[in-house]
Amino acid sequence: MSGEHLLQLENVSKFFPIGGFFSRARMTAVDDVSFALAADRPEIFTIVGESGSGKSTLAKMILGSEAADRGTIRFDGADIGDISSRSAREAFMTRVQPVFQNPFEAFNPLTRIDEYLYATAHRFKGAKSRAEREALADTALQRVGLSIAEVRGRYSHELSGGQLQRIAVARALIPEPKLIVADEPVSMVDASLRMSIVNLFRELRDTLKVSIIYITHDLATAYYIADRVIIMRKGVVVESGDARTVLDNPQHEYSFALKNAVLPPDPREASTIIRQRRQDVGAPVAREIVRA
Amino acid sequence: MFKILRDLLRYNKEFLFGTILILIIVGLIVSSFFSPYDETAIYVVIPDMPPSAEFWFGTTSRGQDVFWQIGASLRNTLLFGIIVAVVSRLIALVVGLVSGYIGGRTDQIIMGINDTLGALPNIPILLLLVFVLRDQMTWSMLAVVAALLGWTHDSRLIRSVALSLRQREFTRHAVFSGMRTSQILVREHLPYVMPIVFFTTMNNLIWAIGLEVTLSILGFSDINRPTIGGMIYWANAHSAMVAGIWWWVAFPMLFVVILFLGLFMLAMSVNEYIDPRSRLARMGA
Amino acid sequence: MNGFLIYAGKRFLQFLFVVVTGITLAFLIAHFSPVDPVEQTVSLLTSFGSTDPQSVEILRQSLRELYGTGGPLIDQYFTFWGRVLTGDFGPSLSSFPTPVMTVIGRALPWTVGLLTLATIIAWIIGNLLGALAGYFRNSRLLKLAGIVIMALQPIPTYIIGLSLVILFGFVWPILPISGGAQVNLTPAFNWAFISSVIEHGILPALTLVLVGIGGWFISMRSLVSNIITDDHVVYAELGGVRSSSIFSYYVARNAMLPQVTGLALSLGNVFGGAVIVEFVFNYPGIGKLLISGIYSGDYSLVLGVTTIAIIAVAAAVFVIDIIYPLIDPRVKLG
Amino acid sequence: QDFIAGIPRNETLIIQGTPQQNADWFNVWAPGGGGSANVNGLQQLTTDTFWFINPEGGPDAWQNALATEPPAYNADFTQMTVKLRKGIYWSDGVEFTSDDVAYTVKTQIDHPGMSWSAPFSVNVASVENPDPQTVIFHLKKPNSRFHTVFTVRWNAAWIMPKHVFEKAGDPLAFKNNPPVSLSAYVLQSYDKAGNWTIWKLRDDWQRTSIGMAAKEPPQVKYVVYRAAGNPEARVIEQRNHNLDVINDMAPEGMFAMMRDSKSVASWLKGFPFAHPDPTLPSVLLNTKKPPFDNKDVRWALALMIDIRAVALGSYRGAANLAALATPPTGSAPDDYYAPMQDWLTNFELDTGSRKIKPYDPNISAQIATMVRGQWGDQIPTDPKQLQRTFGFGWWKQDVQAATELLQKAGFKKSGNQWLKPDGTPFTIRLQVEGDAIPTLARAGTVIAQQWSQNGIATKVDVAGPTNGQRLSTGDYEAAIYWSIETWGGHPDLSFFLDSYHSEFIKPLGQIQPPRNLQRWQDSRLDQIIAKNRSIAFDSPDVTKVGQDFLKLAVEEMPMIPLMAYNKFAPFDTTYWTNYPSAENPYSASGPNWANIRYMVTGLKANPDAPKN
Amino acid sequence: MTLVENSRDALTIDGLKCYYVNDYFGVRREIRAVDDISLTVRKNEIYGIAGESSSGKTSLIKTLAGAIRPPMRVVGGTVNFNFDGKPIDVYGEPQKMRAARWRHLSYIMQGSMNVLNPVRRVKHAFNDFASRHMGLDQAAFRQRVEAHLARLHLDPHVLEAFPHQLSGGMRQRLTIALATVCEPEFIIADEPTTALDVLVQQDVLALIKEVQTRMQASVIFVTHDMSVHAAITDRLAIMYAGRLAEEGPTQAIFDNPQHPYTAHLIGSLPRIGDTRTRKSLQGKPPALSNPPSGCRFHPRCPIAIDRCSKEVPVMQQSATGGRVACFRAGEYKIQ
Ligand SMILES: Nc1ncnc2c1ncn2[C@@H]1O[C@H](COP(=O)(O)OP(=O)(O)OP(=O)(O)O)[C@@H](O)[C@H]1O
Ligand SMILES: Nc1ncnc2c1ncn2[C@@H]1O[C@H](COP(=O)(O)OP(=O)(O)OP(=O)(O)O)[C@@H](O)[C@H]1O
Ligand SMILES: [Mg+2]
Ligand SMILES: [Mg+2]
Ligand code: NI
Repeated sequence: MSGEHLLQLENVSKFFPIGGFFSRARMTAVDDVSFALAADRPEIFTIVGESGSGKSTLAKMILGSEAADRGTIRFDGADIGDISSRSAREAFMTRVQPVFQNPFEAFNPLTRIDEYLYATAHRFKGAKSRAEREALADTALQRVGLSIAEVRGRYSHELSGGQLQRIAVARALIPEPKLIVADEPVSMVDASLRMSIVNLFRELRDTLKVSIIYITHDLATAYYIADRVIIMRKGVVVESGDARTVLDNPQHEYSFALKNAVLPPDPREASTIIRQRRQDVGAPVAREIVRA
Repeated sequence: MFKILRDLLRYNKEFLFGTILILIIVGLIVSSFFSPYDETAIYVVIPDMPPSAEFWFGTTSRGQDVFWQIGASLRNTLLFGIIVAVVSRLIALVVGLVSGYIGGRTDQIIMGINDTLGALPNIPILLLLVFVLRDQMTWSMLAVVAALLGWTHDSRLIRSVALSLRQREFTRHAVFSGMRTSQILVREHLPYVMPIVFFTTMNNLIWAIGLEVTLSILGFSDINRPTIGGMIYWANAHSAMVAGIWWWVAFPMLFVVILFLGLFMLAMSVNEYIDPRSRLARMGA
Repeated sequence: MNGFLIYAGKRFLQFLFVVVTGITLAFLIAHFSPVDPVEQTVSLLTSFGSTDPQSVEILRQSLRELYGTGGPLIDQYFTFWGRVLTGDFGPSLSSFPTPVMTVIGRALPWTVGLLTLATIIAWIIGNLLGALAGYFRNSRLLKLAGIVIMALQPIPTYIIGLSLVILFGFVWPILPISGGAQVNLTPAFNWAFISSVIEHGILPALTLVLVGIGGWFISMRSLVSNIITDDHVVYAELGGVRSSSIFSYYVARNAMLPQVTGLALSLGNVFGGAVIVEFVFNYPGIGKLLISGIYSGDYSLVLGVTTIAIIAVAAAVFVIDIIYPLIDPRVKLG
Repeated sequence: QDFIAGIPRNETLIIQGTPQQNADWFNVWAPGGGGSANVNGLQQLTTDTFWFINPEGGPDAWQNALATEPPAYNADFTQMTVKLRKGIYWSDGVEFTSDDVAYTVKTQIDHPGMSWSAPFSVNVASVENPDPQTVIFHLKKPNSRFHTVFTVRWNAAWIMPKHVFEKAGDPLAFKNNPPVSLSAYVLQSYDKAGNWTIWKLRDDWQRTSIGMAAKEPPQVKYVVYRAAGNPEARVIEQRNHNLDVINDMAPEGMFAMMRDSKSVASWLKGFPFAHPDPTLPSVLLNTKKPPFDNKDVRWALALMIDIRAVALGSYRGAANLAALATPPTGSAPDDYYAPMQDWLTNFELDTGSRKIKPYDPNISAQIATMVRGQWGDQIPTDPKQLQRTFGFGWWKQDVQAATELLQKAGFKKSGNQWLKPDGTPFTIRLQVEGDAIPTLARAGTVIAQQWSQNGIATKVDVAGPTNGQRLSTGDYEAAIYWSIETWGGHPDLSFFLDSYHSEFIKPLGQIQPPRNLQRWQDSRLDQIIAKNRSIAFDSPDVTKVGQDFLKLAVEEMPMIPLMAYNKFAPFDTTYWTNYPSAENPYSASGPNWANIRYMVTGLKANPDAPKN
Repeated sequence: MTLVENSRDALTIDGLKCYYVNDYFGVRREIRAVDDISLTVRKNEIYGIAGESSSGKTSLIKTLAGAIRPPMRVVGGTVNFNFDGKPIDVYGEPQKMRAARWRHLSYIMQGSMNVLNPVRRVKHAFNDFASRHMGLDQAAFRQRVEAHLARLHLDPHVLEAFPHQLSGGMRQRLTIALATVCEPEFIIADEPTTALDVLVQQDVLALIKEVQTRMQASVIFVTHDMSVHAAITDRLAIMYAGRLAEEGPTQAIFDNPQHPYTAHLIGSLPRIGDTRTRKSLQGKPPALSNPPSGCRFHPRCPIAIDRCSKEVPVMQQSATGGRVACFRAGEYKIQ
């Protein structure tokens, strides 16, 4: 059964302690989430949802960098909690690659950006010589609209947010993984480039048979490329299914609200929505600000 | 490399001053190899001469030229200090980074050992070891023992930084980039603790030299070997401070101070070089 | 289960481990010392008098019995632990039969008082100046202060102490240079005694402070210069937050955390005494006691002092481990 | 703030003491005072026993204290009778009698571990006190020197207060706080932290042996023993007039004091100012370790030394040289040095290829000339005077002769390095104590340098507190230390000589009883010792026997005597005058000597002292 | 400056050039992130800036906010604010600028999840940044802050949390709250809503709009999300490779983009329900260290002519009431 799945989550939950040091209270960041990606049918699996709903936490668990408190996560049939040996871990990493949410955090400010690319090329693609590594890195960078020349020798604070995100995506491509877990990979990229990256995902899926878990707030791109979607709120999956179906016709009230909240790229419509929203929220705090 | 140096010298006043100060010390140490006198020989010049054209820094009550003595003493003391500092730094780094990065049980065991060594009071343990080992307790052995006692605090510091680095996203990113643990420790985490390494090296060097002096004052050093502590010991044995032979103590101290000011400035500027953020900040400033 | 209790329990086990191994190490090293307490007493009793070899031999035998220094190491080790657990380290061999605890008890308040105060003062000044110097990098005054501090730091304690002695004892004789309090003053809780203790403590404390500031200064300075490039500091500056607030809550406070650990450890170290300072100022402290214990082969005394010192340091580590998560919210229990 | 609270400075004498590790321990009869015992005034000011010898010599060197007359032995030295003074009282008003003496001896015999328990149990069969003023000791075997147990040079067996100890329980665990005094001072107060102890003149000071001996009432009302810190601090304290008596300091410090301060007095008025102690720093050679078992090697080492450099290096020339194995102090110059000059000058040494006369009688004069440049008039010109300050003569450095001696012993020279007969390099580790006795460490480095220059690579080893033990277990090759101390004020050499007997020599590794640290063994030596044991302490033959010993020691050179232990002890005259000096050697002056009581009671208040 | 009292302009930028100049340790690199930009922002308007990733938006904004740190350097031009009729030259009067911060001008940095002090509870940030400008007592201030947070769907208890306990979106909302709570008359926001879900985003936008309207404030709003621009900005500027490509009323730009890059950008926007494949622009964004000659867009421009590679087009009045820097303005149409 599980052999057919590339990735399988069964009743996964994650808790975090909250409150003071001595308190026993905990909050449920991810609550009983199950889904599976088929091994033979690569897909773009989108997770959308409220901010703080546990999307990143879920991603971290899939990547094995947080342990699930409950439930199991299997990759290629093996429980990822059991990956402990170095070679197993390495094998896992060649097949699963992440793109982290915050590009400013994802790169060590004291390390040159290209190091990450070279290391990946070296370790997962066996690139020995410097030239080989650069070539691999460059190919990957070209796909996201960058080149090794622009990246070489630079540090993260020297690059724009979008550049960093694109580099992160490019890096994840190098090992040619089976699964990419991309946590808001294009949040800081302009619409045009965003399309090219999203197109790239699609192309990866179609040509290289890579599955992609795509976490985003951008429902429009989700709609554009996703095969399946789950919508999360407060750690719980409130709705899941075929992306187009769900987004065209959301069933859960939250999904519905979410979809309706998407601003259209049209000033007239969009500003009306915002105006409406202002009225819904109610009159502003009717108090003059006394300035100090 | 040369360009880096040139730029450092050009843009960084501290680096320039530091270099000059260190060059003074290096010059003195190098010159000690060309000393006209055997460095251990006594009564080779007229004792108790104040600083003059002939004896720049005066002569000691033991008939030694303070200038040449300082050269040799700095060399020996620094050698001792550097061995202590380097060995203990290596241990502190490895232990701190590994313990912090790996965490869990390994961390607990390593920290247990670390804390045990850290809790042992240094001076008495050293003195007792000097007694126990006696003839085997050469200065190099002493350096090793001191190094073994001198890393615990710093490794804890490094570990605490490493612990927080472990949680950072870029560490996970590095793991998924295929960097090996050693690479992560060296390339990703080491630069972060470099400032710590720098200042703890300085502190450690100072500690080591202080230790040497303390042992000398308590009468436990090899009095045949000229060292800074040895100079103080002998000055003491001749009551130099009350007898008015101030130059016997003042000049060695002056050069110790020069040495550390130089190191301090170099450490500051190199530190900034290592951190690309402040490196750039400097340039505009 | 309460996570904190598990955490604290683990730490406590670690504390016990440190204490037990540390003391065992100290026990072994002390016992391998070639200085024989009996011989030291013998030579003390005989070195100046006419010494009849036969009598010396007899004296040696009787002292050996009296001190009970014979017996296999392992027995002594267990006896020793028995004593440690009851807080009694047996009789001092160099002050036989006065209990080690009595001897230590006399010296401890002096050292601990002096060192605690000096450590805290040095810590405050060093960190304050270091943080200021790291934050206001371009201030000339602070640069100068930095240079003075860095120039003072490598000078051996002994030389600083001696210079102070000469300066304030001779050149400008305004302060007492030796002892813990005025001669012929009985300890009492009155102003005469307290002021005398303070007066006698000034120079030793000053020495310790001068020597101690540097380390804190340099580490704080470097911690701060790391932190000021952090986003949250930059943002606070852009937010027009008062410099004083930025300095204290954004910069100093964040850099302070490792320094708190350092302070705790230094305070733990207080129980080891400050040999050189006590030596220079003839301060009636634990460091001198320890050295004389070592010299006279009085391993009961040496072990008494080291045991206290080890427990103190280990306890400091333990306490800091326990409270660290409270002061640094980022630390995870684990 | 005044330096001392509550007592008038001009009635107070402040003496350098040591920090008391166990400050409230006042029982001198048990070893409980800690490593620093005996230098807080307790034994110096409150104890008493039968006799004192003034180490400075002179006709009055023998002083009867509790006894009224010298010891009376029977013919075969198996019984000693002591007559006690009448009218002596303990400070608590109890009269001192022969009961106290008998109690002292018995108690100590009953309690091994007490300070004088051993000599009593070895010697005393029984004590008899037929009346309060008479004590008769019955000895286990003949001993012509038994009285020395009760004769103070530095200290001696002190008499215990029977009425106190009787009630005290275990005398080994008894603190004796406050101590009842048998001498002129009583405890006033002390520092629990051990930095000072204050003693006060007894109101009934006349009822003590010292009071009875005093011609005038003692003027020092209070004596403060205080730990005054390190040498620099001591100098400063004295210059601030907070320390009247300093025990010892580096020569340079002393010279600086004499140069800068008007109020300082010293033993010698001019250079070198020092007081020669009756101890004899020498190069001890471990005669049980080859090649030091070879007399030719020992002599070669002696002849490689240029004593002038040693004198300059250790004492800045202020050394009192000793070629003989007895310190040239007290009565020794008259008893031994002067009479033996001719013998020394004519002494011949066979180097294997020729005979040489190594002694140079002028060497002290040469040193005097060397330092005259700096000290000018202060250096005496009168030869007699010179001999008293710089010593008589010493061995002339003679590298050639040393070479011949080594060759005779089978050594070979390769380059500038001597090889032992077995072909290994001849190297020496020269042990010094180091910190507590810096002048000897200084001498050691000079000698090491000279030996090294002459082909014997020598390293100086600082032994610190392990010094004593390494010396006594024979764990050394050569060392600078003393194995000879004398009464100073009496020609009898038994003080150390008796212990040189071969019956006491232990194999290397085992602990050798004090004194014969070089483990010198010689049947001729045994004969000399036997001779000395058989004659009375005051017999005129004592000097004769002593000379025989000295001659033998020159021939054998088991240790290379260097000089007297010169002590630099400045006195502050701001408040007190009439300190003992070479001109007026009425008392020993060292603060740790029990004999200092004669100085304390002999001081005169300085009329010009500041009033307070 | 010749700023008239009560001018309608809240911010005037004139010929601003801001480069990253790297000449250290042997490497020389000059990145012209902001190259000769002039624009004005009026009172009571929301001025959007969009543009290609790494086109210099953040750099421009940092310059305006006076947040430049080496190696960034203002090479030429001026930036003048007009707060309450009081002109402030950002780089001429650092003192005044300092005083104006948060009272008149607040700034939301890009990557604003990292700007909170990791070891202090969130509430302290509010105290530090805002409380002294508001003259309220503690309790009232707290109440006010809580009310403000509520509008961003943040529970009051986040004030007691440490930053690391909050999700990225929560932190971002907090920074927005922080920047708006004093209701300053000028707000600069750099991608403040990237980590927010659309629901929350709406509220944030509503809030910003609300504050802006009430205070008649000016806002500069940078985002890649054109829908956001559509929703709240009054005017929109499009940047490309360190320069302004186009500027105009938002509606006009969406309806009738003049610059071919703008046209392309608008054209590539996806919509839910629309699955047509969208082509992204050919080629890659130019490297600012070595930008193309002439019009910087010309290598990728589908309608480029010879002149484009030789002459630098200047900003000119456009047909739709804005300004545009293109020789063939208005000629490119999205298919
Ligand atoms: N280390 C942690 N300690 C305590 N709580 C945490 C921790 N990490 C995350 N959380 C909490 O878990 C919840 C889920 O966080 P997560 O980062 O997964 O959200 P998200 O869905 O990725 O949100 P966003 O879209 O804003 O990034 C949040 O409420 C957050 O506060
Ligand atoms: N500190 C720096 N040193 C050198 N170059 C820098 C530095 N910061 C930014 N840059 C460069 O300046 C250019 C403009 O960057 P900026 O951050 O302004 O872009 P942006 O328009 O905000 O992009 P994004 O939308 O991706 O955030 C980029 O090419 C970037 O690499
Ligand atoms: Mg997230
Ligand atoms: Mg940006
Ligand atoms: Ni003596």
